[in-house]
Amino acid sequence: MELILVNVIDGLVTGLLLFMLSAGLTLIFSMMGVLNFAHASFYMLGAYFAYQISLALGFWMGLLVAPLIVGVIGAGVERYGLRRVHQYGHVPELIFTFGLALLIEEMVQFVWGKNTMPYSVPEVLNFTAFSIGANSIPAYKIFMIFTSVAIFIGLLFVLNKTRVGMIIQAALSYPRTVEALGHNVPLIFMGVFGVGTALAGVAGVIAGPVLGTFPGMAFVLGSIVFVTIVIGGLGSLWGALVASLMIGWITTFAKSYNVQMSDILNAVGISTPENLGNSVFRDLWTVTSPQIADILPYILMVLILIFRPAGLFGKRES
Amino acid sequence: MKKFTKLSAVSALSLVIGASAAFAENIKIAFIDPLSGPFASTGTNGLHQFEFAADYMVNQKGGVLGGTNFEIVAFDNKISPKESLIQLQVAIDQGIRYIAQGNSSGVANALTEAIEKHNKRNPDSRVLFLNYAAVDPALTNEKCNFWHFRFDANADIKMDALTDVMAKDESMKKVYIIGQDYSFGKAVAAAAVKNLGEKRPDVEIVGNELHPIGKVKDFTPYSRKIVASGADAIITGNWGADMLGLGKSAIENGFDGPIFTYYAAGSGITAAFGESGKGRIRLISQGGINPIATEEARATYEAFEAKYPEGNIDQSRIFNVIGMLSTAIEAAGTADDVVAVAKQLEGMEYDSQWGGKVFMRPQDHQIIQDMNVGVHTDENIDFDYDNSGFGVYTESTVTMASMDSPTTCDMKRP
Amino acid sequence: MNDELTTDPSKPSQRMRAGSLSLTLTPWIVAAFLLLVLPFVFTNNSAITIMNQMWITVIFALAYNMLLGQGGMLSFGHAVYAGVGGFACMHIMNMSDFFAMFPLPVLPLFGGLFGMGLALIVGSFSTRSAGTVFAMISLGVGELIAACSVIIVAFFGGEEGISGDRTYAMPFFGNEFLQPIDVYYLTSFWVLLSAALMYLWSRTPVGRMANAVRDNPERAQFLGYSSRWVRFYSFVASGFFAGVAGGLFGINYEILTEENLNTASSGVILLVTFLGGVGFFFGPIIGAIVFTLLQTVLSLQTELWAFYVGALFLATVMFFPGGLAGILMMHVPAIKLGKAGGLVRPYIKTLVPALIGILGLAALVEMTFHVRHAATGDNEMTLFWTTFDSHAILPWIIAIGVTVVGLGLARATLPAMKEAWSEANSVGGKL
Amino acid sequence: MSTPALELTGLKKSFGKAEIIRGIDLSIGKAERHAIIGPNGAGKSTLFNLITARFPPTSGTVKLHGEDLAGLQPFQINRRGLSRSFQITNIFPAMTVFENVRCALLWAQGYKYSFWNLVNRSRSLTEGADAILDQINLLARRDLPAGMLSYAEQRALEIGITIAGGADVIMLDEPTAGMSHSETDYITDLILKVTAGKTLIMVEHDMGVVFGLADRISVLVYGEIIATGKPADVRADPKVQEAYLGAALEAEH
Repeated sequence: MELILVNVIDGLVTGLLLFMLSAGLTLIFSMMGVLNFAHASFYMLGAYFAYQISLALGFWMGLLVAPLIVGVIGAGVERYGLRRVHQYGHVPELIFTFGLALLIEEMVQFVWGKNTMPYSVPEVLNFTAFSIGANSIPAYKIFMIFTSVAIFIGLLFVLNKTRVGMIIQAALSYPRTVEALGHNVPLIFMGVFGVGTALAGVAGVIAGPVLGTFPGMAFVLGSIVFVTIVIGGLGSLWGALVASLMIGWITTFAKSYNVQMSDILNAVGISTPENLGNSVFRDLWTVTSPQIADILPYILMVLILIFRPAGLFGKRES
Repeated sequence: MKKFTKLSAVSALSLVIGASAAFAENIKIAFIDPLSGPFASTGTNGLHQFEFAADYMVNQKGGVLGGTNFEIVAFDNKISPKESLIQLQVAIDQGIRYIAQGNSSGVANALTEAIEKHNKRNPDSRVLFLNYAAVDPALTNEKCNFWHFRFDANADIKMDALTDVMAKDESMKKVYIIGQDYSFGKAVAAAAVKNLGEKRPDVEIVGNELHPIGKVKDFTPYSRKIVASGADAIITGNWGADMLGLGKSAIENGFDGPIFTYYAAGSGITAAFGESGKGRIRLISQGGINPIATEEARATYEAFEAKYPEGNIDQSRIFNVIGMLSTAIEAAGTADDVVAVAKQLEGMEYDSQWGGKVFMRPQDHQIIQDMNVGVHTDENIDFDYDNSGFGVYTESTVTMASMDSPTTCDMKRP
Repeated sequence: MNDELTTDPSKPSQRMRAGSLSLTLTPWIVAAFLLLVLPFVFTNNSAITIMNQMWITVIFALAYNMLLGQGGMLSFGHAVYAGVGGFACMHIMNMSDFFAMFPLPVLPLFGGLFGMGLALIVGSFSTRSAGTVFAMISLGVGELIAACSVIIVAFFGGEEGISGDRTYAMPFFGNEFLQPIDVYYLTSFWVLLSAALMYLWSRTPVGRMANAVRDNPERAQFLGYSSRWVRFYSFVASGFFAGVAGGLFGINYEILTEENLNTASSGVILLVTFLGGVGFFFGPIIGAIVFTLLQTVLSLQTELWAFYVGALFLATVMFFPGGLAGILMMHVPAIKLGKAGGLVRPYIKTLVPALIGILGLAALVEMTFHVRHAATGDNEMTLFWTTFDSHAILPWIIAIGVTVVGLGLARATLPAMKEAWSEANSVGGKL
Repeated sequence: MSTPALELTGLKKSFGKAEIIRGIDLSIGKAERHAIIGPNGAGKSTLFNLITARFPPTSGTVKLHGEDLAGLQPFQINRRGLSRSFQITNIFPAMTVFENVRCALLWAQGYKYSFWNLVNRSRSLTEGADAILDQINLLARRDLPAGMLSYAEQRALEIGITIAGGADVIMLDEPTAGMSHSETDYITDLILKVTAGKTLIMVEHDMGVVFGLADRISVLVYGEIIATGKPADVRADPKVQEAYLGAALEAEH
C-alpha cells in the first residue's frame, strides 16, 4: 500500500517532466507540422547551460537564464534554418531536425567533453521532504512537481486568457485561416518554437541533476516525447498532459512490480507448456514487466494509431 | 560532379591503403573501441592510457627488440559490432597484428569470432586479440580460442572476490541483485547467486532482476523496490550512465546500505557521485592506486597526471597489457610471428607495478591477479578521480583470486 | 559505383521501339563492368570490405527509397526488415544439414522472404494511411522489435547476436567463400540484380501507381486504385529487398546483432537515402557510397567525423533538398542546351576557394578541439599531412587566413557563378 | 423503362448539427447530360462527395445502374463505372501529362496491382493514352510535368484523366471554374466531344455552359432540389427565378 502511494508520486514526477517536453512539442508539431527530432537536444542544452551557469551564479540563476538562452537558440533555429527548409516540405524539415540533433550532440561533446557533468541538486533542496515507510521522498521531487504544475498553469493562462494565446489556439486548428486574417504567422511560428524549446530547456534544467547531465541524455530520452503527443492527440495540450501522466504511471508501476508473462497467461487460463527449455517461445513466457516497461508506451501508441488515429484527445488525423 | 565522386572515392580508399606504408618499423596495436557516440568517454580514456603506457613504458625506455617502438593506432568502432569488423579488416590490411578492445562484450564476442575465422582462413596475416576489459566469462570458456587473451578478471572472478569480502559482514542479511539485461548483467547475477549461496547460505536474496541496458531514464521505481524489499546491500554490474543513475537514485530515495559493484569510478562517475556516494559504494578492481602499490606506480601516475590533468588511470591493467606484450615480444624475438608471441604470453608471470603478480593462465588465456575491493571516499586519497577529491581506497585484497577456478575452455593450439 | 545511372524515374522512357533498348541498358552494363573491375583497382581486403558494406547499403537504401521516394511513406523503423531477414539467414547458416544443401549465393533470397514476411504482417495495418500515422506506427513497431532483440534471446541472441560460418554452405563451383573477394562478387551480383529488379518495379503498373498515390492519394482512389493496397505492395516489396540486404550483411559479417534492428540504424538509412536524393532512382546509390566512405574512412581521420556529417546533412537539406542526385540532375538542362561548358570556369572560380575555405574552417575546428581536449604538453598535431604546434600562433593565423580568403573569394565570385548558371539555363530552355 | 444510370433516394448529410443535404431524390437516365446548379453553399460539392463516397451519407441511398453503393470505397465505385473530376484541380503534378493519363488507364486495362508487366512495354497503354491526349489536345505537352501546364490545360487534363478509364458515368465538378470566355468555350466543346454516349453529371456556375450542355437541370438550394427538368422549364420556373437564377443571370450580363 505504501509502495503504491510512493509510486503514484514517482510516476507523477516522471509524467510531469515528460509533459514539459511534450507540451512544447505538441504546440510545434500541430502548428508547423514539424516532427522536431531535436526537441530532446534542446532539453540537453538546457541541462548543460544550467550546469555552466550554476558553476558561476548558482542553481537558481541557471533555472532562470538557461531556458531563456535555449529559447533564443530555438527561435534562431526556426528563423534561419527551419523557415528556409519549410518550403521544401515536411520530410526535409524532419531531416533538418534529425541532422540538428546529431550536430547539437557533437557540439555539446566538443564544448563539455564526453563525461557526465557533476551537475547536482542545490543544497537548499538536498534533503528528504518526508518518508513513506522506508522510502524517502526527496524535497527536490516536490520542487519538480511544483515547477511543472506552475508552468502548466501559466501555459493554460497564456493560451486561454491572452490574445496571443487565442491566435495560437486558432492557428492550431486552422493555420491557413489565421494567416488569411492578417496575423504574422511566421512570427507566431518563431515564437512558438522559441517557447516550446525553452520549455524543453526548463525540463532539462530541473531533470539534469537527477537524471544525469551527459551527452547521451537526449538520445536516452529518444522518441518517447513523440509517442506522448501522438497518444494524447496532436495539438491537444490536455491530451499531452493526460498521455504524459499515463506514461509516467504505466512505466513506473510496470517497473515496480515484477509481473511475469506466464503469470498473466496462467491467469487467463493458458497453462505453461512443459518443455520450455528449448522452445522459441521460452523467452516470451519469462518476460517480466520491468523488462518491457519502457516499450509499453510504444505498444500503446501503435494500438491507438490502429484504432483511433486521432489520439485520445485529438481532433485531426495528421 | 560524377568525376568528383569517383575521385574522392579513389583518394579516400587509397588513404586507407597508403597508411600501411608509413612507419613500417613500429609495432602497431590497433585500439578498436568507441571514440564517438554515447560510450566515447570510456573509449577515449582507455585510448589515453594505452598511448601513455606504450610511450612511457616502452618507447621512452628504448623500445623492444633493440629499438622498435610501440604505436597505438586508434579505430573508432562506435560500439558497433559491424563497424568493429570493418575496422578490424582495415587494421589487418595496415599490417597490424595486435588488436586491443575492451568495451562491450558484444563487440568482443564479434571480434573474437571474426579473428578466429580470419586466422584460420589467412594463416599469413594472423592477429592476436588483447582483450583488456570485456569480462563476459564465455570468452574464456565455451567461446575461448588461442588468439584471445583477457587481461581483466572476468565477471565470475570479480564476483568471487567481491563476495569473499561481503561474506565477512555478519550484519548483512538481505541482498538485492540488479543488472543490465544482457549477457554481462546476467553473468553477474548468476555469479552473485552462486557465490553467495556457497559462502553465506543464510543471506536471503530479496531481489534479482534485470533492466533494459542504456534505456532507463529514471531508476526511481527500481530504487523503491529495493528499499521496500528491506535489502541491506545491493549487488550490480551496471556501468556508465546506468551505474550512476541506479546509485544516485537508490541513495536519494532512502536506501542506506552499501552498493557492491564493478564499474563506478572515473569517466565522470566519481565526480558525479561525490559526497553522496561516500562510504557507500564499494567496487572491485585490480591494481592498488590508494594507497599506491609501488613507488614505480606513483611515478607512472604522476607522469600520467602531468600529461592528462583531467584523465584518470582507472584501468591500470592496460599497463599490464603493454608490459606483458613487450616482455613476450622480447622473449619471442619477433613481433611478426604472433603464434610465437602468443606462446610466450601463455603462462607468463609478470610483476605488476600496481602490486602483486599477474599470471596468464594457459588453459583459457584468462589472467589471474590480486583483486581489491575499494570504497568510494575522499579520505586518504592520493590519486583522486575526475579531479573531484574523491577516489577509491582499497579496503581489502584477495590474492591471486580464483586461481583454481574451473574453465570449460578446450584450447586448440595451431 | 554505378552512379552513371542517370535514368530519371519521374520521366517514363517512352522508347519502346527497338534500338533504344541499348540506351536504357547502357548504365547497367557500365555498372556491371565497374563492379567487375573495381577489385582490381582496390585490391586490399579492407577496401573490398568497405565496398561490400557500400553495396549492402545501396540495396538497403534503394529498398528504403521504394517507400520514401517512390511511395511517399516515411518510415522510422525500416532496419527491422533488413535485420529480421539477416537473423533468419544466420539461423539457416547454423542449421548445418539444411545449409549444406544449397550454395551460399542463394541465401539472401531467404533473407528477402523473411523480410517480406514481416512486412506482410506489419503492412497489413500500417499502410492504411500515409503521413504521420504511418511514420509513427513504423517507429513504434521498430522500437518494439528492437526491444524484443534483447528479450527474445532464442531468435535474436540477446546483445551478443547470432553468429555463424558462411563456409559451411555447399561449395559453389568449388568456391567456399573464404575470402572477402569471393563475397565481393556474390554481393555485387546481388546488388546488380536487386537494383535492376527495383528499377523494373518502378516501371510496372503498381510501381507507377505508387508514385501516383504518393502525389495524390485521393485522385488515385478515383482511378480505381485503393491507396492502401498500392502502399501495401510497395511496403512488402521494400521489405523483401531490405531482407536481401540483411542476408548479405549476414554473409559478409557472419554475425547479426541488436545493432541491425535498432532505431539508430533506421535513422541512418533515412539520412543516407535523403543525402543521395529521394527524387531519383540512383539517388540512394550515391548516398550509400558517400555515407559509407564518410563513416568508415573519415572516422579514421578525425574523431569529429559525426560533427562534419551532421553539418553536411544540415547543409544539404537547407540548400539542396534534392540531395546529391538533385545537384547532378540540376545540370541536365544545361547539358541538353550544350551550355554546360560555360559553367566550368565559374565553378572553379567559386567552388575551389569555397572548398579551401571550408577546409580552413575544418582546420580551425580541429585545432580548437586539439587545444581543448588533447593531453597537456601534447601540443603537436597533424592535419592535412603537416605536423605543427597547435599552441603556436602561426598555424592559427594561417588557418584563419585560409578560411577568410577562401570563403571571401567564394563570396565575391558567387554572383558571377549565379549569372553563369542562369545563362546556361536560359535561352532556348524549355521553361 | 430501363434502370437509371444513377439514382439517389432520400439522401441526407449532416455535419454536427448542420444539415447540409436535406433529402434528395434524383434519377438520372443513361446517356443523359444532367447539370446541378444552385447558389454558393447550396451543397452541390457535398452532394458530389456523397455520391462518390468521399463522405458517408447520414441516411439515404445512392444506386449506380441499380446497384446500391452503400459501404463501398471510392476506388470500388470507380471500378463500377463512375468517374469524377474535382472542383480544385486534382492531378498528379509531378508526373508527366502522358503518365497522368496512363495511370488512369491502368485499372481499366486490367493491370490491377501487377508487378510482372512493364508499363512501357504495353502497346495498348501507350496508344490508349496518346489517343486520349489527342482527344484533349494535349499531345504537344505529352512529356511535360503536369504541374507546369496552364490552368486551362490542367482542367482539360483532369477531364482527360476522368474519362480515360472508360467509365460510363462521368461527374464533373465545375469544369470551367475560373476560366476566361474562350477557355470556357474550348472546355465546353471538349466535354461535349469526350462524353458522347455517356452519362454526364456536372456542377456548374456558368449558365452559358449549363444551358449549352445539359439535357436536364436540377436546382439545388439549401440542400434540397427545388426543381428538375428541361433547361427551358427550369428557366421558366418562378421558384428558381426567385431563388437563384435571376441573380445569376443578371450577373452574367
